[in-house]
Amino acid sequence: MTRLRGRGISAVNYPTGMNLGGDPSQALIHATTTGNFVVTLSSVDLGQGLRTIMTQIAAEVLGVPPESVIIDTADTDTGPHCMGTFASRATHRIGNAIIMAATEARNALLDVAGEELEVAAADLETDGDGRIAVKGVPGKSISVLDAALAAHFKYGRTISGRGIYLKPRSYPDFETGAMDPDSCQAHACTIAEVEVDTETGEVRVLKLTSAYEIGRALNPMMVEQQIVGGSWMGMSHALYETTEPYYPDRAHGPVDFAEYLMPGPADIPQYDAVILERPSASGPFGAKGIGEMTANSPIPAIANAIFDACGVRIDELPITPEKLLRALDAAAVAPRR
Amino acid sequence: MAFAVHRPESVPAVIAALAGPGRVAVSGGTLVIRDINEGRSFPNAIVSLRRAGLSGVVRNAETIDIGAATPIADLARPELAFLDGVLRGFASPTLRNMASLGGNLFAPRPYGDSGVALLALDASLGIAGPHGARRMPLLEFYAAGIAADEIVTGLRFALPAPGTWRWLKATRRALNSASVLAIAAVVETDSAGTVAAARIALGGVDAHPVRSPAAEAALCGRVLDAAAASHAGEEAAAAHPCFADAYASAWYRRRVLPVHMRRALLGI
Amino acid sequence: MSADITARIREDIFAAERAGVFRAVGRALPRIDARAHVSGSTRYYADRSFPGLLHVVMARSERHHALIGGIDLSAAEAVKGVVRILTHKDVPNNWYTILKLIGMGPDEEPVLAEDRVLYRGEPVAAVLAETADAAREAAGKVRIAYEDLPAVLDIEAAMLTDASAIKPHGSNLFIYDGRDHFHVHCGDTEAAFCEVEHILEHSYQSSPIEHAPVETTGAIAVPEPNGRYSIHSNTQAAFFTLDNAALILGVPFRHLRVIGGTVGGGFGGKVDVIVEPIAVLGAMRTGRPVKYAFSREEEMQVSSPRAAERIRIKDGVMADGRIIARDVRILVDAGAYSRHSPYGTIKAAAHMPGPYTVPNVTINAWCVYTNRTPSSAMRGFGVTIGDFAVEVQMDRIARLLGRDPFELRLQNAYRDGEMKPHRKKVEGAALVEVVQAAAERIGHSLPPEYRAMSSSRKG
Amino acid sequence: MRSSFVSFTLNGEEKELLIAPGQRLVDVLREQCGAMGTRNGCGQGGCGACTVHVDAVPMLSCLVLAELAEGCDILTIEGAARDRTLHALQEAFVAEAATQCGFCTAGMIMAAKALLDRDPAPQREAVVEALSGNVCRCTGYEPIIAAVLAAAAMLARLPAAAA
Repeated sequence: MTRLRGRGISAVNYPTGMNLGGDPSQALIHATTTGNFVVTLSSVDLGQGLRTIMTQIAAEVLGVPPESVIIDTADTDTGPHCMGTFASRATHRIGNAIIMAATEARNALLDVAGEELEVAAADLETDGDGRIAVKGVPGKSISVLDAALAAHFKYGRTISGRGIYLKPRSYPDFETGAMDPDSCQAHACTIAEVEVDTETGEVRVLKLTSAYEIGRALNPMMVEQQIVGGSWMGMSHALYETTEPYYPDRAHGPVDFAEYLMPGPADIPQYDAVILERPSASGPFGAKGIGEMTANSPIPAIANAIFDACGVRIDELPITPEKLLRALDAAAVAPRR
Repeated sequence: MAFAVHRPESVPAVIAALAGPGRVAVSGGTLVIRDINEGRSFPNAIVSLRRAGLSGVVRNAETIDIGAATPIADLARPELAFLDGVLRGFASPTLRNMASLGGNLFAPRPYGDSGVALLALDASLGIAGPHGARRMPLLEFYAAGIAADEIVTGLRFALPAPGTWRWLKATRRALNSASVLAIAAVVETDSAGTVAAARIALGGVDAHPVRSPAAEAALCGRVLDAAAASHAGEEAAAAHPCFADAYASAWYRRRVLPVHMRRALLGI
Repeated sequence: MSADITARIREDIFAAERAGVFRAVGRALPRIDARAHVSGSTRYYADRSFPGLLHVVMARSERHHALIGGIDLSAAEAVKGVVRILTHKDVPNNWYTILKLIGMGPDEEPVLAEDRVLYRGEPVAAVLAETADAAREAAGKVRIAYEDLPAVLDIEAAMLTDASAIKPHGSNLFIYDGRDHFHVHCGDTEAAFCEVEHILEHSYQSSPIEHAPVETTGAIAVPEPNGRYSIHSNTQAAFFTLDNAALILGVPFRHLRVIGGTVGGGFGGKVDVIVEPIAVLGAMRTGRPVKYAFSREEEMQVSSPRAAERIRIKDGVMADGRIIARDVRILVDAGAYSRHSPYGTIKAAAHMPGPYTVPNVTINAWCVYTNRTPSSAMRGFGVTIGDFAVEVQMDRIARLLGRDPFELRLQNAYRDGEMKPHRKKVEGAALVEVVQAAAERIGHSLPPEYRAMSSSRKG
Repeated sequence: MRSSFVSFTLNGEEKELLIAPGQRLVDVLREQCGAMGTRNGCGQGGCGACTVHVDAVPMLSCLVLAELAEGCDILTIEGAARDRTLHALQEAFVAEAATQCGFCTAGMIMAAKALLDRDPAPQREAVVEALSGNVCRCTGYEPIIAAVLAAAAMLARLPAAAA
């Protein structure tokens, strides 16, 4: 039995958003009588955690606890327009729309609080725990709940805000290709360690180590979810996945989760990652999109690690045991260059 | 379309319930119900074997009897410990609670690995039908099948002598994976290490699990070492057609058969 | 491992730029939907009951490319429980293209096939029945008469001038503003190739990949008062779905309402607007709620996959490791219809030459039609396969020159202020830093001059 | 063919339901019992999202005929929590960030619960095997494995009665 180990690296960038059609999203925010804030969207949470991130962004700007933020999405009768959840755009576009809406709502909240406390709104600060206080005057404060009640029942004012973010449309120059297709770039470097069974062509991925630069980790736990889940998907793309195993021949297309091969819990490598933050000028608190890119860098890292291990290159995805074994056989016949 | 579900409580009642067009016997349901879910099968009635007394394992003096409707998971027992590898390689634990040993004989390729093990064990089947009960070798079942109004009631085989059992399932992922190749063998060697007798069965090389006379002949009379085992694999690769599916091509199956034969027989 | 992630944020890198005091962002706040997920109380689109719900199962093409001689519905209609079978004649605006909302045309895909089919699995007739079992049985009994046409399954064969054209405009190439491919260039690639020490040219290929969300694509359309229809959907884009469905159905936009937002995995597979128009049409024709959900087999073989791509990269490299010319040819297998592929092809071109500054670059990208399942968006759209090609190519260059692969990337990494081939200035670059941080993480030591490199200055 | 009455216990509650012939258990649980936490992911027995316990044994409810559940004791994700207190597995899935889209989660927890009911202190390999029939496209499995191991540790610290 011959098992050879190898290490490969890759380095990638990934665009946040793709705006060839113009790319807006909106948010509406209003306070309830009791000082909770409803963020109304038509945006879709695919499972990446959009609702949680939008809660954190709204809470940060409003200066209230995340628990008092309610995300209401997605109903086109009530939610303002959103282009959709794709192209690693959601955090960037919707986050910026929420910042705009929340800023307006916060100003309305502070105006009411200022009148109640008989100070200028500009002299107030929020503590993020549900109170609004006069800067430098400990003890002189009002709760967000009381301010919201006063707005509704005493002043007859809304505490609300409207937000939109638009990445304007870019029209490519078809002569030169000049265009402005995206908002910012996130970055990653991945190192794969693999073991190749040279008798069967089977590859086992032992470890995937990555460094990701994503602008701002708005929720580090969810960033890690993307990195771990994406690393797995990248490994899956590299070694297993195809709807047409004999492409371009259409024979034997998989129809179930047995035939459509993906690594199971017994096939996963060790994952490790570090996070870098270089805030983007356009991102909410500097954040860039990380949803898609995490599946990309493992693929060439694994391909390069396989070459490092056994000296043959497979330039066709997925790198199946068959492709690798054919290449190893060919290399055994032809002297290595 | 809607179909009736019968739950007969004896084998004669099962046979009676199966009389008529479009009636299908079901034990675990993992094949038949899936086909119904996907619009490939439109039975008039399902006849469940679950309550027909066809489950269980009985150890006789020389042999083991296993009811056809026995779930794969129920085979995890001390007297069948040699089958642990077969069991662990069989789909997922959840599916093993449902799929039955008898039902697995009807699984289309590349599924049905338990049949590979049973072939190497030289198992025989109990069959029941309108004309009574009979026994048939598993080999014959794969060649000729049974009639639509018959059912498999049980399997019987002799326990292999200690140290003679070999099993390997080559898969694309570690667990819950159909086989690229399945290899089962009972290999008896004399004190000099020479193979005195061998039964070798293969999955992944033909339309259904098969015995490999070519591999058996290549092995008998030789000392069981890496060269002999690989040679047996080469003979098998030349003798069986193999096939392509979503997991592997026929070329790949043939190419790695000698490797896996060696690993199956010698563990290296 | 979730507990210690915050500790693995490298606060020392870009320390000044990332400084800030936050209360809610930057926290590893537990997901607000997690308790609903673990208790089973999360409600996806299908987790609502509607009395009288009808089920759609689609009868599909069994051929790669064929004329339809006729469709015989009689056996299907005879199946007990069948309520109605929709064909192209029922679809108000049968021809559409999903990117018409951003002006990328022409309308070139039928909702239901008319006189021909261009891929195996193309929808032909939609059976509505009282139960899913009845709809499946009836769909299997729709008899379609085919007259086979030559199928084009290989991208490069499809590009040949004598290839049989499967599209009405007479070629198998998507037309960008009068051109049969999308082009980007900077510098003078041809001249640069004459000056380099090494030229490396290699081709890379992928096959189609399925999104495989555990929840398949689906929608339930429900008639509401005042002529409106509610669409409970797992679309990734609620208004995009609403607008496209209204255009196909020829109804005022105000008549449709999309309700969704909670999706069992998307990965780009739920951006095409495929199930909603049929579900609403069924509800319009029967006055009953209608569910149309892909089976797992349909999800795998009929829903649009990540496109197969064939990418050839030709690099001109100097002995010191600088890449001074890169010529990239990208072929995107769109399958039988455009969907989002013309867009993904531009995205693929915009991404080249990867995160490196190469002074002379030529990129030509073709979006090619073949007789296979139309491809569309998937996680990493337009970039994933390009990254594979570029980064394997980088490894080849490092091997050729005997260079450390980290160092070669650091040397060529783009820096702030440099110009990409599509003439956008680089800002916020961080490739240098992630390569340094990754090397450090695995204990790979870099020479001082490489450790000192920075994205914000050259050197 | 007529509908028939089928009785079973669902999450400790006795049910008597009029069931059309040939119905699959997953559909009956979802549509007639309102137990929507059991998800229908493939209908092929391949994804595990519809995993429920039938007489304490995990099964794929998309492949079980409802009429064969007569007299059985069925547990779904809705019955995993007791008195509105989450099961240790459910707590651990939250704490270990083992959910993303959530569609596989109920099936994962039911498969894992069957393991812990039988083997309260499993090794990692046993957890991996127990989950091997359940597909997750989001998480990469590692957080799910970690959650099951964390739940086992949590249960070991609890008094037996509470477990």
